[in-house]
Amino acid sequence: MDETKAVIEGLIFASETPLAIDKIVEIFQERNLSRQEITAHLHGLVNEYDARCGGFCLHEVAGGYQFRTRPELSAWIAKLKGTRPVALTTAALETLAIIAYRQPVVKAEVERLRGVDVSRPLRTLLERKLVRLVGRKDVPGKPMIYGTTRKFLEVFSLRDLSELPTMGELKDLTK
Amino acid sequence: MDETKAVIEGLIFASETPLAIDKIVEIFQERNLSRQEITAHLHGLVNEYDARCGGFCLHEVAGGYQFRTRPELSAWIAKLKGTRPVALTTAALETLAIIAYRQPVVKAEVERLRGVDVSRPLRTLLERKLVRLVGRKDVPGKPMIYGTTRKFLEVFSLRDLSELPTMGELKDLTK
Amino acid sequence: MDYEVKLDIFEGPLDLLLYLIKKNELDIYNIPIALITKQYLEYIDILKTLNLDLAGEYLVLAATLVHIKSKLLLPETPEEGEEESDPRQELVQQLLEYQAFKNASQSLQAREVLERDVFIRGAAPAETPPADYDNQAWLEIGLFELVDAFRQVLSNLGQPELMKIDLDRTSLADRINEIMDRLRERQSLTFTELLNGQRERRLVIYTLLALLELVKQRMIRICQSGPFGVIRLFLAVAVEEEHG
Repeated sequence: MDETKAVIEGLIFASETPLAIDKIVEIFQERNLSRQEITAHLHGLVNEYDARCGGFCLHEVAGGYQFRTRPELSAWIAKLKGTRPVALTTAALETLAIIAYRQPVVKAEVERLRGVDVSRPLRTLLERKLVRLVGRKDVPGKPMIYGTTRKFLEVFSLRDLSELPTMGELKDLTK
Repeated sequence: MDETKAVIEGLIFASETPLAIDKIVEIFQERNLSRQEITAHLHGLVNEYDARCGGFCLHEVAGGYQFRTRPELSAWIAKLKGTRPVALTTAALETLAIIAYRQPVVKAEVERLRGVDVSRPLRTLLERKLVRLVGRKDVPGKPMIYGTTRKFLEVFSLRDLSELPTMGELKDLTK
Repeated sequence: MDYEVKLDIFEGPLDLLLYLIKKNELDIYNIPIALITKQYLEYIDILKTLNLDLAGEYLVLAATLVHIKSKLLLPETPEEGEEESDPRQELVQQLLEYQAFKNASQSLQAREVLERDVFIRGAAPAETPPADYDNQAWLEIGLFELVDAFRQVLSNLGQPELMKIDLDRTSLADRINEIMDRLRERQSLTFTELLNGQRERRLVIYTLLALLELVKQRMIRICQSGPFGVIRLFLAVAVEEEHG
């Protein structure tokens, strides 16, 4: 394999979090590798792993690249891992969806949209680092503002927030 | 790729420790896969990755199989790890929280609140420039007084200290 | 009416209302308020008889429904130049929005969820090299973790400590840090210099409070050159840069 391509693959493999192209550019600084070249290698790798159809593939997620096991194998991997993580409750998921679409958003607005108190699901989301405090709104009382985290993108396999279906698309589902 | 081979590859990839053949046999129990078949797949994978000469290879280590980056790439991987995000220990985080909320504050007061010596976490915080020496108290012993830094505000995306959540908001999140 | 549906499956009053609309196959844009109000109130009654902890939000929506119903019963008397409005409109809007977010949460669930459908490399990272702190990214701690750590400390101490901190306290800390910084740059400052010509009430008050706190803590000294003279501030103790 081309050495640069192998290095890129190794970096993605070694990284704890999805590896951003910017980061790769930075690491290759002295070699003066262009973004285009890096992107070409990345696409090459993505296609290669997809075609190979092995145990894992290369994905673009949360603004970077990461190897992930193929979803078809989830039952097998679960056998290896034993206990499964606790799934989010409906309340937490609804709260998360509202924050994802309306961010930056204050708690009162989330509660207006859900029609119920969201203290508990909000705390769960904060603890799981899916949601974070992003600051205060410049209105009387200066309420805290919430937004989603990078981990939110990682957990739900999203490249970025624009990958979420639009509100229009979601409303169409209602009809 | 053969499905069994893909599953084995996925299991090795997702495993936190080198994956032993015994473990693979156990996971494939219901399929009644023989050790020989599993070993054949493992050798197949090892050879495939060696021939490919990419960013990582499959190795037999500590009684199991594990993917590892190729040693030739170690200098590149070190560049990646050098700027890895670091977390604070619980001790450092608690010390930081007390200083943030109680500043300007002397070490003795922080220790009273935490109930233990804070010399080490305090040094960490000073080194990481999250906390600084604000002044000395003009009392016997001239104890040092600590406060948070501008970098502290940056790290937590705060415009100023008044943006820190108040006790009331804290309770609201924890009820 | 069949009550086989478990009541605790509702995520709130809006969820219950949506359920009733779907169950009766009603048009969300043209809800027969009388029917839906009746059924909604019946559910509320069941919740009460089952002695379930009925959240106040359910009662608020019940009141809203009754209010809309009464408005629809009254003859319309639109004022001059005012559009005739459907009293159901706001509620319909709210329901549609809530339904859209419910769909959004389901579409999130339908994605490839990490550690449910897909897994990342499991092996522990290699040895961590000595960190270069100035270049560190700080992604792994957020404000919530900080606040939670403080809560943890306080919860070991008991109630009285809990009440001492508020917004003012932290604003004061900002001002104290600022004053100490400026005093370290220049050996002394006058009170007027400290205010920089700013006359904002809040700032003046915080500056005064900060000075009182600093004097109390014996971190600064304040001197006046005779009656009505210039007030000067000094550091009480020289501050060395090192720590130990």
